Order: sequence, then structure tokens, then C-alpha cells
Amino acid sequence: MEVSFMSYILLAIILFSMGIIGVISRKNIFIVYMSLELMLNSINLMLVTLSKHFGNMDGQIMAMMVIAIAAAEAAIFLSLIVALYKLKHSINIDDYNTLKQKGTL
Amino acid sequence: MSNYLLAWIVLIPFVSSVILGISYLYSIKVKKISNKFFTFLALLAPMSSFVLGVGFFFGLKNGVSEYLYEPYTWLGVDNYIINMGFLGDKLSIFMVLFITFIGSMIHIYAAGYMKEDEGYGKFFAYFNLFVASMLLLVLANSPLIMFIGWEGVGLCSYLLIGFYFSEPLNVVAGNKAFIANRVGDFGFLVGILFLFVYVGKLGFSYGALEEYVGIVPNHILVIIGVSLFIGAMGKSAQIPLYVWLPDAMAGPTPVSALIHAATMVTAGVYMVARFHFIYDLIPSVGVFIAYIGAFSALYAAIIAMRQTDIKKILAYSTISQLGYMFIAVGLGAYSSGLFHVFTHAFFKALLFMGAGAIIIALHHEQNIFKMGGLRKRLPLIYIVMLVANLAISGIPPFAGFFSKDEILLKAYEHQEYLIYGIGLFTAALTSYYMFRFFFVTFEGKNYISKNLEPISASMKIPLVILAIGATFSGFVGLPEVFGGTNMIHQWLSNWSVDSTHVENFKEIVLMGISVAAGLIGIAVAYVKFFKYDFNQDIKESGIIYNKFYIDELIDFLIIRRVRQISVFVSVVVDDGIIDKTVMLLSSGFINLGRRVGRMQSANTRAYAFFMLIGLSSFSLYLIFKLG
Amino acid sequence: MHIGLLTFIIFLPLVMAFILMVLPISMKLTRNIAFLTTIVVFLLSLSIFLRFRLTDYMQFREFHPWISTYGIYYSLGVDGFSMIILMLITTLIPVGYLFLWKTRKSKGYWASMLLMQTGVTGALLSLDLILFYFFWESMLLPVFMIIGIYGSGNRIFSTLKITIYTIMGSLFMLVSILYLGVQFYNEFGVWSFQLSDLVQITIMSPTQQTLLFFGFIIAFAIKIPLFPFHTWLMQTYSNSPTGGVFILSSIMAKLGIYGIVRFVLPLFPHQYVEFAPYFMWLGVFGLIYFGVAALMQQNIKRMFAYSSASHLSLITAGIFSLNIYGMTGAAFLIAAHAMATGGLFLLVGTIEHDLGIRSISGLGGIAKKAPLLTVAFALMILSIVGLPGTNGFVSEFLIVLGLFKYNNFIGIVSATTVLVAASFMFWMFQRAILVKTDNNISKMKDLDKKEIIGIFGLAVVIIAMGLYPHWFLYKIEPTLQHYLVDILKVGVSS
Amino acid sequence: MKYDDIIYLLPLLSIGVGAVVLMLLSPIKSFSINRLSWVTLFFLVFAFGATALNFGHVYSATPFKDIFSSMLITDTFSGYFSSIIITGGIVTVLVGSHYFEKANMLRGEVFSLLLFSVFGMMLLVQTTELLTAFIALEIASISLYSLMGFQKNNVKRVEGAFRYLVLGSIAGIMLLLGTTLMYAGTQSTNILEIAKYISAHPHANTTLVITGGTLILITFLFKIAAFPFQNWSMDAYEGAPLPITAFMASTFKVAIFGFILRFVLVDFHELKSIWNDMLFYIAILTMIYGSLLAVFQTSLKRMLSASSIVHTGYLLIAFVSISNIGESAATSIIFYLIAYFLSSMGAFGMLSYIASDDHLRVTYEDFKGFAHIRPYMAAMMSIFMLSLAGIPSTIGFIGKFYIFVGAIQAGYTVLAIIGIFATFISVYYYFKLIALMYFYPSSEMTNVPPLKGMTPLFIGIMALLIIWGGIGNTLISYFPGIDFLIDTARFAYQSLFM
Amino acid sequence: MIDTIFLILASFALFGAGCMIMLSNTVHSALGFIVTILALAGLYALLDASFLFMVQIIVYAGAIIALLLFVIMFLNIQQSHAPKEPSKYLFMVVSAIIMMPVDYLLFKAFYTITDIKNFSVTPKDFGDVKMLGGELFRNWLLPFEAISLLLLVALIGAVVMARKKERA
Repeated sequence: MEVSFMSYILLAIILFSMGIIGVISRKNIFIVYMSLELMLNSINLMLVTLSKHFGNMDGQIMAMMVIAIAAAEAAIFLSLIVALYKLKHSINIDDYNTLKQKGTL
Repeated sequence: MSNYLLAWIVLIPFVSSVILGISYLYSIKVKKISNKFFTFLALLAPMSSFVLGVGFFFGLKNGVSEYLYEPYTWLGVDNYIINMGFLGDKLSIFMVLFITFIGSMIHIYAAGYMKEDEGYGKFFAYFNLFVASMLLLVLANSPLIMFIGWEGVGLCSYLLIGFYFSEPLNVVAGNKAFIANRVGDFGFLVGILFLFVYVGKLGFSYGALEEYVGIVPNHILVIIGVSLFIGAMGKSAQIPLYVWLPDAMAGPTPVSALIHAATMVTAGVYMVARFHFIYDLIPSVGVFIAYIGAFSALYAAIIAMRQTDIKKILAYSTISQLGYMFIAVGLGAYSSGLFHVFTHAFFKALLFMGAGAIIIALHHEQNIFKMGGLRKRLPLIYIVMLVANLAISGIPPFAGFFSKDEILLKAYEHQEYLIYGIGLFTAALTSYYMFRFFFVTFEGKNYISKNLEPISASMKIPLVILAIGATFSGFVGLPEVFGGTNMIHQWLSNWSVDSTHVENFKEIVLMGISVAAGLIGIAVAYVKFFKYDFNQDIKESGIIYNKFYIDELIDFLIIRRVRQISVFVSVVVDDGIIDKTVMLLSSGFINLGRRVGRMQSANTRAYAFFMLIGLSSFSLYLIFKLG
Repeated sequence: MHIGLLTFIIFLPLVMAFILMVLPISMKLTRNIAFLTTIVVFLLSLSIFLRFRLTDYMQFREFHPWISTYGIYYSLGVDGFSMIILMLITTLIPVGYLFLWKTRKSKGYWASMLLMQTGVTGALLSLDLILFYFFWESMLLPVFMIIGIYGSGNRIFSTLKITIYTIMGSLFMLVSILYLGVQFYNEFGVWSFQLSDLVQITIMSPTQQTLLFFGFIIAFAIKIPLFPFHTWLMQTYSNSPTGGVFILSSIMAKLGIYGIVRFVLPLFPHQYVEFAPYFMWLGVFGLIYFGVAALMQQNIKRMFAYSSASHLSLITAGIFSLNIYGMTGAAFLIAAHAMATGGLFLLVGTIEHDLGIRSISGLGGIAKKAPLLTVAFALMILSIVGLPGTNGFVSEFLIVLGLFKYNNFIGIVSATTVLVAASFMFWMFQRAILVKTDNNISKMKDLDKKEIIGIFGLAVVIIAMGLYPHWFLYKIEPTLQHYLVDILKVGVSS
Repeated sequence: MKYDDIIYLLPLLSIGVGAVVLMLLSPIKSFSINRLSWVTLFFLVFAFGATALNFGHVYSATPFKDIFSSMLITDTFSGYFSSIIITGGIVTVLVGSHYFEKANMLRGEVFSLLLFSVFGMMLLVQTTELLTAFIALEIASISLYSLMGFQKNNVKRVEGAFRYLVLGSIAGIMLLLGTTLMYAGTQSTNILEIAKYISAHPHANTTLVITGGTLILITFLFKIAAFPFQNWSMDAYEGAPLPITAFMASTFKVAIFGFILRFVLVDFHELKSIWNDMLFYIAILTMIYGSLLAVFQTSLKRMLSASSIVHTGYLLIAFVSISNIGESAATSIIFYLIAYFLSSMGAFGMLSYIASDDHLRVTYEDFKGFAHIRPYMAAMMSIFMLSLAGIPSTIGFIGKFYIFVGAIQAGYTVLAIIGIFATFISVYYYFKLIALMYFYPSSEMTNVPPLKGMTPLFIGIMALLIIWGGIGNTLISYFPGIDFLIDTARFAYQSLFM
Repeated sequence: MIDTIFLILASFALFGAGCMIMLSNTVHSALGFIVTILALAGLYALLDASFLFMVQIIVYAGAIIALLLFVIMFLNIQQSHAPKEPSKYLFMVVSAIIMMPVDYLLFKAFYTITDIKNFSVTPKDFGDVKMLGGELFRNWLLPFEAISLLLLVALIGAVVMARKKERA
């Protein structure tokens, strides 16, 4: 069996799905965050694979930029987590429901 | 006489009415105007019209076939053109003459009768408006214009019945009259519409209608005839639309005399005569009309036998007499019917005015069983009432004899023996109930005599004049048996249908029979009531006294049901079903919103899950789309 | 550029309304100037009436591009049918002012009244469908304000109800208008929302046309209102102040009828003819239904609301009668009913002003205190019940005749109109005005001078139209003939 | 010509420079909020002026082509959107400075972040490269997250920002994934080159491109809050301070549309119809969902948020129509955006001027009798409500007219009818406010700001613009009317294809 | 050989990711994530992206995850703080099922470009710093500059939000 382009892609897709599954099924705010990062990583894997596949560098550059973006998001994300934790004293994402619609049936 | 003066016959009372109305309002709002002004203005109008009418009468007599004045196109849509037209032919001028004459008399009488009343000016404004409408009714040259007058008199009747409008009963009676008339008008309108649709394009004046009525299919003509007659039923208080007339006596007595006895109620008879060209073509409807008339006559007479209110008795007698007229016109004897209209106007107006005088004299007492013994105390009234009673009872030589007898004769001639029999029987009943009232009022014993109010001269003069009329007006239609020439027949020769004539001998026998019937009625009344003892505590009751409970029946069967339906419609259907549906739709939408609002649960994972479903469905969509 | 008379008629009140609102002047001065404005508008429209030529085409045309990208034009014109209604509006509004004179309202009230006038005249005179829609919706806002601010009872609810109800209808119409415009574009390659252009569309299937037909009809049916879209009417009428209900009943409802004739008829002649019988029956049904419902109403305004609905149903039946009689009658009844109902509402307004809002059983004995009011009231009622000699009769007769021409049976049923209105009107008159009761009516005052002038003017016109209807009618006839012969192709007297 | 290139880049540059300058100024204590806002306004107005230099004609240029490798484009389209975005910034600053002062948010960084956000949005509508677009989107979003979470003591704020961040990140990842797929499909991420590739390979398998485009479209649907990606918007709008809500709800939406229109029109002009069935239902569901949500709200802010979902639905109607009638549908979107921008910016702005979202005048009920206290403000508010409801004589009506005509022309009459239905429902919740303001007698109201200063003036100008956009015509010579607005929108569209 | 390495790294990556999304202890899952990241770094190296291999390790494992762990420590999150998640597996299964069409679509989409043959053939210096840098500053200047602004914004944002209590 030869490691093909599709093997990488398949791995990336599976990781991507796991990321989404993590976001939806976990209540732990940190794990939700890591799942998001996992999705970004899976996209990076795709980009790098494509880069190799096409033989041009654009994919890798994009992947590098995605990492930078991920870093920027991380800063905001973590500072918001800190702020929220101070207010709510919980890392359960389901507890952040102050804005729930009122007056429903 | 110039044609345009025809319009003035109508216009003078109308203008007078408008001026009276405005001055009355001025008088009550700003500054009091003396009654003399009102009297002058009020009397001027019918008299001027009468003078004009006389002028036209002589014009016609001297050979002018008809006067026609059409000042403008009233309504012209497409090729239906209706002119505002006044037609002065022999029939209408005949009607004009007796309306304005009787009208003038009753005006004079009313000037006395109403003099204490604060609504004096208003009364005459209404009165002249009525005269104007009535004259428009008879002078109109087109059924639609006639309808204006037709409804106008109905309106005036409403206004005058409810003259003392603060009293609920009066207004109720007025409403009743108006609505009952409206039922009739509905029929009238339907008749006009049919006529209009079938021959309207060729012109809608009477002349044109008469010319082209032949093109209407016969079954339509029957509908037209019946519909128009429904109008007449309403206006002339025939079964079944008579119910309003007895209640209409709530109005002041001159009103009853003028409108509900002498003139307005005869409009139906006039109308049938006016449309003779239709009824000539459909004799079966004519017989139907005659039967309605006969039954109305009988029915009203029966009810009248047990009434205690003086005006109610007269009201029922009016219905009964109108029944006679319809017998005549129904059988095609238009001129005979109109002859009876003519004589009836005299004696019935006289009866009412006499009754009015009695009522005034007795301080508005209307129950005959609280009167009694007035013969000596009101001798003039006694005499004129005797004349009138004899006239209505058909005792020769008073006016009623000639006209009523002629109607019975016509019924006999047309071999409608049932009608003849009913008529004869009713004649007997008539003389019975009239003399019952007469004897109870003027004779009797043990009555309580009260102080009498003096009766003014202006009330007495017309009484005398009308008494003379009631005595002698029959002679204008003196039967040929007595060597006379029936001037009414001559004058209205267009409207008298030649039919087989019974021999003179038979005619005289028949006259004898009817006179005998009248006399029998008087005799019975004499026996029962001449020496009526007022001490006995007699209470009239029973089904006849209660008018066969027809009013109650109508109230129960129609009025209450309609009100129930009304409540049902507005509360159940409108508010309950339609509005509720609308409101449910809207509140349902809002409630749906409230349910959907639960999706805004502020749960991040739920939101993400929702997005995932969206993403997934997009993918599915693409999978299928791309194959 | 040229600005015509019609523009002045439409926009003078609007301009004045803005000026009056902005200027810091008193309520009384505002009112007086507003009244003068309506008088000026009346004179302008009178000059239109007198210069109106007896033809069937649009006159006093004004035509300017507005949104040229979509071929939307500022396009105005008047023909026989709209002229009658124009005269009606411009005559009635000053009369209404005379009656509203004593109501102590704010400046906004008078400004709203002026705005309302702009809305209704604009809708009446516009020949471009978008422009029409524009005014059609705009006239709702002043009504919204007047009822909401100055109304009584559950006014906010009923304001929202009327707004949502009528906007729902007009939005259906908007879709139809847009659809027509698109079809025109598809066929001719240019945009236009001109009525005269849109009637030339030939590419629509009958199904499409029928759907659009109902899109328009619903809008107008709600405004009129026809059964079963009427439930807003009763609440709105009973809760709105005199000025609002006056305009609503005597003018706006008539614009619903006008809309049908002006737009539905030429745009969908086939559907118009096809569905005419149903609408005739609907109209006649409404006539009786509303009439019966009116009988037992306790609130006078509510009763008049039902009475209005009843008559408007008859008018609707008339315009669908497919012959000149019914249509002429309908046009005439529009005028007659507007005057009578408007007058009645104004008179009820004075009663309400003096005595506060009362049900019928809370009134009574007014005739003694206020004879002039009673006379005027009676006259209006007589016109409503269609007494010959008033304009009510002529119109009802013609409508019934028109229906009769179509079908004898429906004609006979519709002839019950002479009974229906009479029964409840006279009963109401008896209980509320004539008969004396124990109720305290000492505050009741008779009409004052201005009101007398106003009502006298109405009365004269009502009688004049009853006695000489032809003079008022003959200018409409060519227009209606044009509708029937050239557009519907059914002939004048089918 | 370098000079021309600088002119073209001037708006973007000035905003970027302004943002940095403000960042540097903000720690200096002597710079009060007021002064900072003037500085901000200066940069914004300058940028607006620079944008306005190129108004009125169709142009398209790629400044510094060699340096930026054609990733940046300035054309009429971007100019149009940039000017709206800058205007949004100006209104936000005008309204916001008052609000921030009142709400005790005495931090100068607000203005810096706002300018960064404006910068991100402008970059978004000017870039032709997907990754740059993603970065621009992130710049704008992260500034907004920060602006929302600014008051970190307030649970609502932080929570709103957090939810927006989590879900926004997922959406951003979709964009990224889409970009990756586009790259996989065409070996390029530049919109123009992708377009070239697609037209050069008409028979190639387009699965990758379409899937990538779909994912980008999903991000777009998320950001404009279309069903089923709409849930976040209520929370984010509710959580944000009012001026920021205004900015997000109107301006950000404009920017997103600016990007996606360019992307879809340039790249997917031929392929777009593949989404039509899906977008058809999305448009319907968006309108219905928004209506359902808006109709029972008691808080005005939430009502406006929910109704912005409905307006998204209207825009989607036009978006669906693009594949059948490209030019007029796209133009109608562009036109409607400005109509919606004016109305909702005005409504939110007015709301934030007269209310503070925590305690004063939150719900409908709190506005009872407002018209008697501040008649002119109530009138302005009514104009905004009428325009949002699409009542004639406002620009909102013309916008809806445009969209519905387009829908019918494109054969989507059903959409037009549903749109009309949503409009009809919207009348209820918009008119309710007018009713409450006018129909109740004046009540005691505390702390109502006066009608003076720049903020009400500017809001008033917007109200006038709405009326002018609704009835303005060419009756007055040389005075631009509605046709002018429509033509401008059309130029913007045309410049995409130069 | 490459196959084997790929398979090992891939299974590490999957194992790490699985740990991350399943373990209830926050720190444990963070460790799982690190495993994944490192495995991915290895895969990058396998794909001739030597610079990215370093960046991945330094930036992700070294900075982002370290920051994350720092925050966890900073907030003193105990195991007891972790929310109760009794139904997380159910959610996972359900969301995995819902995810299927997406995965299938992605797979199908990528499958269309497998015909490009030269997957394993790349230039010698492919993916090293020099080539990457050249490319970055030649063709990707605009996003690069934009990224710098993005980081600046994130900086300001983080500072604003993490700053101590506001002055009044």
C-alpha cells in the first residue's frame, strides 16, 4: 500500500470531523477551544498536503498564516475565558446562558 | 292653463312647507313667530293648489285631453330616460281636486285643533309637505316620479304619527307605519323594476308604458301586477300589511283625517287605477286584488265591532272601506273605486274630524265607553256625525250609498258572488259598528258628564262643509236607474270598463238588499246600544278585541326572530367566528414565535449543533446535486 | 417644468401641514389655516369640475418621470369617475372641518387631517400603479395617528388592527403590481407601471391573471370592507374620533371601490366579467348580513359601521353588475353614502362631544334639546335608507336595476335594501334621538353656526342630487360607457 | 502611476494609520473621550473624502500590483461599500462617544479597535484574495469581539462576545476550509485567477470549486445571520453595547455582502444556480424565523436584532435572483444594503442615544408617551421604523420594491410573496413602537438626552436621507434622486467586470 | 518506510485527538492535543514542509498549548470543576452521524484531483525557509501585512480584556 495524497486528506478530514464533534459534544470550555484548534490543524494538514501535491509553496504559506491566525484567536479566546470564568466561576459552556430568550412558551 | 302651472300645484305646498319648517326652527331657536303667520302660510298652499286644480279641471272639461309638463330630465342613463314630468289628465286632476279640497278643509280644522300646540308650525310644515308629496304622487308622469311622492307621503305619515315624539308609543307606531309601508314599497319597487327592465327603453312615462306594455310577457305582467299591488297593500293598509294603520291613530286627529283616512291610504287605489293598462291585461290578478279587498273589508269590520277607542274604530272602518275600493278596482271598475274614494274622503274625514272634536271637547278622552250622552251637549257634532254615519252605512241618499252600492253591483255583475256576499255582509257589519259607536257616544244613560272644552269656529266650519259634501257628493255619481248620469264615470271614461250591465230592476233589488243590510246593522246596534248603561262594568275582551293577536304574532314570529338573528350574526358569527379566527391567526403566529423563541436558548453547543445540521444539509444537497 | 392643477390639489395640504407643524403658532390659527387650505383645494377642484369635458379619456394629465430606471412616472389624471369622487372629497372635508372646529385637539390633529387629504386625493388621481400604491399606503399613517392619539376605548389595539389589516391587503396588491410590471417588461422590454401600459399585457395566462386579480381585490376588499374582511371596521369606527371615522367612512372606504373600478377593471377585464356574479352575490349577501347585524348594536358608531358596510357591499354589487345602471348607481351611491354617512358621523361626533360616549340606550330625548341636529340627523338617515327625493334613492334604484338587469332574482333580493337600512336606522333614531328617557342629557347643545352652515350645504346637495340626479350624473356616463364597451366588452346594458 | 495608486489606497491607509495613532494616543490621560472621538472622526472623514474622490464613475484598479500581487483592488464597487462602512464608523463614533461617556467606558482603545474593525471591513471589500479576506474578516471580527467584551464586568457583554467568538471561529474555519478547497480545485486563491481558471476549464469537474464555494457561502450566511446559522446574532446583538450592535448589525453586514457579492459574481457567475434551490428555502426560513422571533419580543434591542434576520432574508431573495437576472438583482442588493444601513443604523443609533440598554428604556413599554417629551426624536424614530417596515415614501420601500421586482422577474414569485408576508408581520412590531410613542400621554421619563449636539443632527440627516431616498426625484434639476442611487449601485456592479 | 511512518504518525494523531475529545480531565485532553500536534508536525516533515514542521512545534506546542495550560493553571481548574457530561458519547455519535455527509462530500471533492501524478516528487529545497520566505514576501505580502495588523488587534483586545478592573 502506497501512502497517497488521499491518505493525508482522509486523515485531515477525520481530524476535522473530530474537531467538530468535540465542539458539539463537550461542555468543557477548554476542550471546545482545543477542538477548534484541531479543526484549524486539520486544515493546515490539507494545505500542506496540497502544497506537496501541486508542488507549489502557496499551501505551506497559507498554513503558516493559519497558525498565526490561530495564535491571534488564542489570545482573544483565552482572555475571554479568563473574563468569563471570573464572572461565572464555571468552565461549563452550558452555564453561559444569561442571554437566553425570555418570554418563550 | 299653461302646462307649467302643473308643477306649481306641487311646488306651492312644497315651498310653503320648507318656509314653514325654517320659520318654525327659527321660531323655536331664535324668536317666537306668531301662529297667525303659520296659519296664513299653511292655508294658502292647499287652497292655491285647489284653485289651480280647478283651473285645470275646467281646461279638461273644455276639451283639452291632457296637460303635460316635463321641465327636465330627472335621470338619464344610457337609453333609459326618465323625465321629471307632471301629467294633468282627468284622473290626476280629479285626485288633485279632492285632495286639495279635503286638504284645505282639514287645514282649517287643524288650525283650530292644534292652536294650543307648541309644535304648531312644525305641524303645518309636515302637513304641507304631505300635501306636496301627495300631489306629486298623483301628478307624476312616471312611476318613478310617483314613487318619490309615494315615499314622501309615507315619510310624512311617519313624521306626523310620531308628532309627539317624546312618547315612545307614538314613535313606535310611526316606525311601524314606515316599516310596513317599506315592505309594500319593496314590492312596488320590484314591480317598477320589472316594468323598467322590459319596457323602460321605450320611455317610462305612463303614456309610453301604456303603449308598449303589450310587449311584456304575460307571466311577467302577473309578477308586475302582484308586486305593484303589494305596494298598494302597504300604503292602503290591506291584508296583510294593514297592521300599521290602527296604530297610526297615535298622531293628531287631523292627521288621521287627512292622511290615514281621506288621502294617503287611497294612494293604493289610485295606483291600481293608474296602472289600469296593466291590470286590464291580467284579470286574474284583478280578481285576486278584489278578494284581498273583500277579505280586508270583512276582517277589519269584524275587529271594529269590538273596539273601544273611537279612533281605532274609525281606523278599522277605513281599512274596511279601502277593501271596498279594492274590490272595485280589482274587478276593473276603476271609476267606481275612485267614486268610493271620493265619497269616502268626505265622510271619513268628517268622521275623524267629528271624533277629533269630541276628543278635544272631552279633554283627550278616546274611549267611547267613557263618553255617552253627547247628543244634547254637542248638537252640531251630533248632526254631522249622524250624516257621516248614515253615509258610511250606505243609507240613501247619503254619499256612501251610491258609491258602495255601485261597488257591490259591480261585484255582482262580474259574477263574483262570494265577493258580493262578503261585501253585503260587511255593509251590515259596518252599519252595526258605526252605530254602536254612535249610540254609545251620543246616547246612553248613567254617563258621567264632564266639563266640555269649547270647540272653536275654525273646527266647526269645515265640519259643516264636509257634512254637506257627505250628504250630496253621492249625487255626482247618481246611478242611471235614478235617471242620473254618473258624472264620475263620464269624467273618468278612460278608466271605466264597459261590462255587462244588469237590468234596472235587478239593480234596484240589489240596492234594496244593501240598504236593508245597512238598516239591519243599525237596528241591531240600536237594540244593543241605544240605551247603553254606562254603569255596567263592561270590559271588552276576547280574540276580536285583541285583533286576532296579529300584532303579537308578528312580534313573536318576525321581530323577535330577526332580533335574535341579528344578535347571532353580530355576536356569534362576527365577533365569535370571523374576528376570532383573525385574532387566533395573529395570536397563533405570536405564540408560534414564542415557541420558536426557545431555540434562542443561549446554549453555544446547541447553536453549533444547529449550524452543523445546516452544514450537513448543505452537503447532502450538494451530494445529490452533483450526482 | 410644468406643474398642473392636480399637483396643487394633492400637495397643497401636505405643504401646509408641514408649514403648520413647524411654525410655532397656536392650535386655533393652525385650524383656521387648515380650513382655508381645504377651501382653496375645494375651489381648485371645482374649477376642474367645471372645465371637465364630456369625454371618456383622462383629463388634466400630468406626466413626469420619477424613478426612470423602473419606468415609474409621476402621472396624474382625472376622468368622469374619479372626478365625482374628487369633488366629493374636496367638498366633504371642509364640511368636516366645520364640525371638528370645536374639538379641542392639538396642532397635530389638523396637520394629520391635511396629510390624510393629500393621501386620499393622491391615491385618487394617480395613474401610475406605484404612485398609487405610494399614496394608498401613505394615507394610512395620518389615520393611524388620528385614531391612535385621539381615539377612545381600546384605541391602540384597534389602530394596530386596522393598520395591519389594511397593510396586509395592500401588500398583496403590491405583489400583483410588481408582477404586472415584470410581465410588461418581459413582453415589451421596457419598464412601466403606467396603467395605460399595463393593460396592454397579453402574455399572461388566465391562471396568473386570476391570481393577480385576487391580489388586487383583497386589498380593496379589506379597505371597503367586504365580507369577511370587515371585522376591523367595527372596532375602528367605535374607537376612533369623529374626524377619523368621518374620513374613514366617507372617503377611504370609497377609495376601495374606486380602486376596483380604476385598476382591477381595466387590468383584468376577463376576470372581472368572470367573477362578477360572485361579487354581486357577495355584495348582496353583505348588504343583508351587515344590515341584520346592525339591528341590535348598542353603540351608535358600531351600528353605523355595520350600516356603512352594508351599503358598501351594495356599491360593490353595483360596480360588478356589468351594466351602466349598476355602475352609475354605484358611482352615485359612493357620493350619496359618503355625504350621508359622513354627515351622520359628524352629528354623532357632536353628540359625543357634548355627552361623552354613550350607547344608544344611554341617549334619548335629544330631539327636544337639539331640534336642528335632529332635523339634520333625520335627513341623513333618510338618505341612508334611500328615500326618494334624496340622493340615496336614485343610487340604490340604479344599482338594484343594474343587478336586476343581470338577474331578476338577485335584483329582487337586493331590493330588500329599502327594508334593511330602514329597520335599524329608524329604530335607532327612535331610541337615541326622539324618545325621552331618564338619561341626563342636559349638556347637549344644538348645532352652532358653523355646523349649521356645513350641514346645510350637505343637505342641499343631498336633496338636489335626489331631485335632479341627472345633472350630477351625466359627466360620469361616457367614462363608464368606455369601461363597459371598450374594456369589458360587455356592452352598456348586458 | 504610483501617485494614482496612493490615491486609491488612501482610504484604507488613513484608516489603518488612524487606528495605530489612536492606539498610541489612548494611554495618554489628557486625551479625553471627546478628543479621541474627534481624532477618530478626522481619520474617518478623511477616508470618506478620499473615497469620495472617485465617486460617480465606473473604475477599477489594482494599486501596487507588483507589491501586492493583484490581491488588492479598488473599484467603484469597493468605493461604494467603503463609503458605507466609513459612514457606519462615523455614526458609531458620533453615537458612541455619547454612549461610552454615559456608560462609563472611558477607554480610548475603543476608538482604535473601531477603526481596526473598519479597516478590516474595508480590506474585506477590497481584497481579491481569499486568505486575505479571511484575515480581514478576522481583523474585523476580533476587533468586534474586543469591543463587545470591553466591559468585562458585564456578564452579558462577555458572554455575547464569547458565543460570537466560538461560533464565529467555526464559521471562519468554514471559510478557511472553503479556501483550501478552492486552492485544491484551482491551485490559486485569488478570485480573479479562480474566475480565469473556471472559464478556461469549462468542462472540468467542479466539485471542489463548488464545495469550496459552498463552504465560503456558509461563512457568509453565518455572518449575515441567515437560517440555520442565525442563532448567534440575537445573543451577540443583545450582548453588545448599543453602538456596537448598530455597527455590527448594519455595517458589518454591508461589508460581508461586499465580499460575497464580489466572490460570487466574479467566480460563480455561471455556477451559482446550483445553490438556488437551497438558498430559496434558506431565504424563506430566514424570513419566517426572523418574523417569528421578532414578533413577540419586548425588548427593543432584541426586536431590532430579530428583525435584522428578516432583512437578511430579503437580501437573500435578491441573492437567489442573481443567477437569473444578474445585474438588476445584484444592484438591488447593493441598493437595499444602503437602505437597510440607513434605517437600522438610524434606529440603533437613535436607540443608543436615548436609551441605555441596561436599565433605561429597554422595552417597548418604556417608550410610552415618548413623542410628547421629544417630538422630533420620536418623529425620527418613526421614520426609521417606517423605513424598516418598507412603507412608501421611505427608502426602505424603494429597496423592497427593487428586490421584489427582481424576484418576480427571476421567476421567484413565491419568494416575493413570502417576503411580502414577512413585511406584513414586520408592520406589527415596528408600528407597535410608533403606537406606544405617540398614543400614550406623556409619562415621567428620567434622563432623556436633549435634542442638541452632533449626534441628533447626524441622525436627523439620516432620517432626511431616508425620506429623500424614498421620494427624491429629478424634478429639481441637477439634484440627484432615486435614479442616482440606483445608478450608483449599478456602476458598482459594473465595475466588478472590468 | 514512509508508509510505516505515516501510519504511525497518523495513528498518533488520531489517538491524541480521540483522547482530547473524550477525556474528561482538561489537562489530560490538553496532553492528548499536544500528541496530535506533534504527530501533525511529523506529517509536515513527511510532506517536505520542514519550516512548518518547526513552526508547528514552536508556535503550537510551544506557545499556544503552553498558553492554554498556563491559563488552566492560572484559573486553578481542578478535576472537580470539570462539568458533568453524562451524555457526551451520545452527542458524539449523533454528531458523527450528522457529520457523515460533510465528510463524504469533502472526500469526494478531493478525490477529483488524485490524478495529478507527482505527489512524491518535489524540488530539493521545497518547503525550506528560503523558498518559503521568498514566496512570502514576493507573492503574499498583503496577507502578511494584514496578519501583522491582526496580531496587533488581538494584542489590544487581549490587553483590554485582561486588564485589571477599570478605573471609574
